[in-house]
Amino acid sequence: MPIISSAELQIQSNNEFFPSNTNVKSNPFFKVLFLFLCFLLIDSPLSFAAEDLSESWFNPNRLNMLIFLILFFAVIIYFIQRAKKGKSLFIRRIAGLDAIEEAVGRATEMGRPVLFVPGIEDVNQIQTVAAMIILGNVAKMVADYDTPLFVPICRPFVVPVAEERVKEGYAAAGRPDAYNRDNVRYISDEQFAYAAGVQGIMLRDRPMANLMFGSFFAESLMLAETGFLTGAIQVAGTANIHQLPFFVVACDYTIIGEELFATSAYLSKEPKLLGSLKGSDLAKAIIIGILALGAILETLGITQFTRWFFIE
Amino acid sequence: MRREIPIAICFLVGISFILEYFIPHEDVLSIFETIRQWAIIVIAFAYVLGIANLVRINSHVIQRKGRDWPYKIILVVSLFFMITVGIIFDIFGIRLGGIGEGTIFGWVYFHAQYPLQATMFSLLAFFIASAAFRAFRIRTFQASLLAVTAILVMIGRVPVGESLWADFPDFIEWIMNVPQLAGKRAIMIGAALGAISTALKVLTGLERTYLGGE
Amino acid sequence: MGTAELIWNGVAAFLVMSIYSFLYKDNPFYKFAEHLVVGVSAGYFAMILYYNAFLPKLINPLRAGQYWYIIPGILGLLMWARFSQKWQWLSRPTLGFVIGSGAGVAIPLYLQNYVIRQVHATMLPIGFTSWPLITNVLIIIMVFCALAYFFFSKQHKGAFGAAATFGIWTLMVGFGAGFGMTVMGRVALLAERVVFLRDYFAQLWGALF
Amino acid sequence: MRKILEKLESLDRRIIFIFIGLSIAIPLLFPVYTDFSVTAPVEGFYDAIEELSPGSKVLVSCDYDPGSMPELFPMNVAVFHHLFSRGHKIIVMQLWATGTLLAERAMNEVLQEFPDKRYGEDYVNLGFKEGREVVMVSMGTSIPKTFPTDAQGTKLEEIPLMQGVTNFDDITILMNISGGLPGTKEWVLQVQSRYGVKLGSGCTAVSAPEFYPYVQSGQLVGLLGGMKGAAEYEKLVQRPGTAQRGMDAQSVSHIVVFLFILIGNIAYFSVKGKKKRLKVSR
Repeated sequence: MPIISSAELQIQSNNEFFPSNTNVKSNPFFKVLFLFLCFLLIDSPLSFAAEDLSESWFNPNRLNMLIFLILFFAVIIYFIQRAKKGKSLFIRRIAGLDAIEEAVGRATEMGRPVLFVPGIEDVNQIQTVAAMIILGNVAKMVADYDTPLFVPICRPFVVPVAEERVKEGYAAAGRPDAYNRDNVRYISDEQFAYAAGVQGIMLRDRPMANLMFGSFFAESLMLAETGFLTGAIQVAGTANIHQLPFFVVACDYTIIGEELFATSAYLSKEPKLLGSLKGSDLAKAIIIGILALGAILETLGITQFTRWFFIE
Repeated sequence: MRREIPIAICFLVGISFILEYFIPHEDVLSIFETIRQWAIIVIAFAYVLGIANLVRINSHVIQRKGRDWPYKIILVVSLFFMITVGIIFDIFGIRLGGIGEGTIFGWVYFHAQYPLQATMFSLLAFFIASAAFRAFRIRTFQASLLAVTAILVMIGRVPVGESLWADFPDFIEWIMNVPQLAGKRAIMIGAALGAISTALKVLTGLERTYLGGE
Repeated sequence: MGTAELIWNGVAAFLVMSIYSFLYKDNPFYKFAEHLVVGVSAGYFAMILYYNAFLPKLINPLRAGQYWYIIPGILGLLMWARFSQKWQWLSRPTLGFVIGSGAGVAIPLYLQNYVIRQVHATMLPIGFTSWPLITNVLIIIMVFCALAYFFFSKQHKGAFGAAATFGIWTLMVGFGAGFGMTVMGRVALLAERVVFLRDYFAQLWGALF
Repeated sequence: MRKILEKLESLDRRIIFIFIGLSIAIPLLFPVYTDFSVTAPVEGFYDAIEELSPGSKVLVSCDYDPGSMPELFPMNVAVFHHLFSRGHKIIVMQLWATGTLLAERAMNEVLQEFPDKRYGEDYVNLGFKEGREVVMVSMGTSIPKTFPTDAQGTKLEEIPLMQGVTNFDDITILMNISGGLPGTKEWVLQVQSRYGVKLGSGCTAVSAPEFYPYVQSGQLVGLLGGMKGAAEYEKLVQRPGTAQRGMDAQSVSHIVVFLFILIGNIAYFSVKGKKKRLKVSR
């Protein structure tokens, strides 16, 4: 069953700000970039003098950060508003979504459980929040079939959030009765005790689909290898760069870095939130522009531009 | 109201932490230090939920005599044993109570928990080998890039690599400092933008799924 | 070494072997060790939080008359509303507080360290006259292409697709390097365990004969 | 022949496990000591300590646990040894509760070689402080306020070594032995970037790649990555320890892993055409 319904409608091939057929003047991408670059060619006012700031109310050395932060926020909010107004935004389909669907589909087909591991960090870590958003949708997919969805948890604070998400997912699929509270299990705060507990579930409950999303550390390979041993289809996603190699090696599909957040934006209840992906794309486009310009200016020995990006 | 107040709190706390980043005033810093401490306290309270969840689920299994129930008894007993010797003994002033070296808690830590933990961790030495054996096949171009770099770095890092080719360590440094660094930077930049926009949506209440249904 | 120490180390050695028995297959020894480590570590963390968070950060300040610490106390207690079906919505303000503080702290730091700082470090002088300059060109191209891979607004087709493909190659080389770098650390962990077992059996041998 | 190759292609992982176990156990029992060179980040770490004028106050934060001990403990010992041998003063602290015991153990090991070093004059242990980044930032304001007493409960003003130490300005260099979080990343973000203090790091091999950018950007003066880093450093300070001994086991086990990958590929190409289950990437 599809996990994306309304969001899918937004996907039409209308290009927003990329220069395929648009004229340069009316394109917001070029406008913003142009203004921004003009502004940055002024010499940076940041002095980084070692003065005592313990009595002042603004850190002047972080002026650049403030500007970048406001700009980025504005871009994100602008695109979300645009999406809300019903402007269609083109977002390519993220392959990771198909992988999740396929894994869950196979498990439900065979009547085997689904395992969702939301990482080992607390709910104040953004990756865990993203994992929780994905979890709700996985619950929705599983609800129609009488296969259990196991959610082992490492931090107590994640338990209530996960319980709510799973319950909600089941309710959204019209199967609130199928929700089993005992399947959202707190295991241990200790990394390897947690890994041992999850391995236990893999070995004895034999889930057919292992979905691992969130912030992982050394336990990543332990889980992925044990999952492989039990023959499960594994889809993993994390923004923790140091663990990506292990997921890439041992899982069937790996969602890398930003794709994790993109996947969660896709799966959010509000399809309009996909607008944030557009915002983040615009930011990346600007960053590429800045990098190119910065490298050229640096080569010519002009450093005032680069200095805008210096942080004490 | 049941949603608006939490979202308002989330927004206010979040925005003030962002502002704090720009304010170097020492009074502000000390206020925020206190608030950070609060988060630790709140998390400590939530731990009771975790213990309750653990005990509830495992005692269900024990009651129903479900699969592996004798092991669940071990789990629950060891949990309460640690709490008893660590906190209850200490409160009632019983000898060897409390935590630290020379207490029952300390012994169990050093002779059960630590070895168990370290051994679990060391399983990775085996897993990394079996994963390498299985995955590093020259199947596609991408897979080969992955495999070849992994093998080169692996061999170049150990003394034997250096005896094969004197410049091996320099070559490894180059891999780490050029392609590895570039790839990592791109992931970092992208992931940070994604994380910030997700965080912003959460703060502004645009993304509120974490609060659960009504 | 005393008998007590020998016995305690024996317990540790037994647990180590129990975990390794998993490498052959799942068995009662491993199950025992697994459940023991979960139980003991859950109790361990309860203690750590009690002694390092609850006592010094809540009880002691309250005793010292810093009554504003009642706020986190209340926020914490609200979490316990989760025990009741009817009142569990009361836990949401706490959730809002924790998530809000996490997000608020993360936003400027992520922007500073993962975006701006990385951008600054990548703005390198380029050229084709010396090896370091060529290396800089390579770094910049690789960062560009890997970033292109993360574009969601455009299908990976044509020239853009080629850039994204080169980007994924860069990522793969990076992942391979990360994997290769890690083997050593993992081997070190096993080496430490081997040394522990070796020392224990040497002691046991010495004590018995 | 084909049958053998097919078998090898999907070799039982337990056979790999046995070989890995042996390849590590045997060299540990019979070490040979093969030679190796020193990489730049390790050199940087070593030079940063060499360049200090004798008697400098160095803060060492031991933020690791028994889990990362195999890699980090040898570094910790070597760092203490190096600092003492150059006549520096050591201020030890921990942001990990589990680090206290390990730091003490490392200090005791080194003190056997420097019996004339006095507690309170040549070294001091501030102990563990809960609060992660909060502790780091608050040390920037005031170290005596953050750590009112040392690990044994002695007031800081009564300790000679701590006289005149108010914040990071009075620390010549900060050495962080980092097993994870909070660790080097947090020290860089919270302390190095805010207060500009010189920072060196010893970390696990896993996190080393993550910290390389910091070395490149100059935020870290040097980096010891994992057992290899520790071994190189041990070589520089001329004090062979556990890390150097472990290098043989490392060499042999790496070769074994390499051989298995080779066998896997040979077998794979010989019996090619069979349906593959695993896709490494898209």
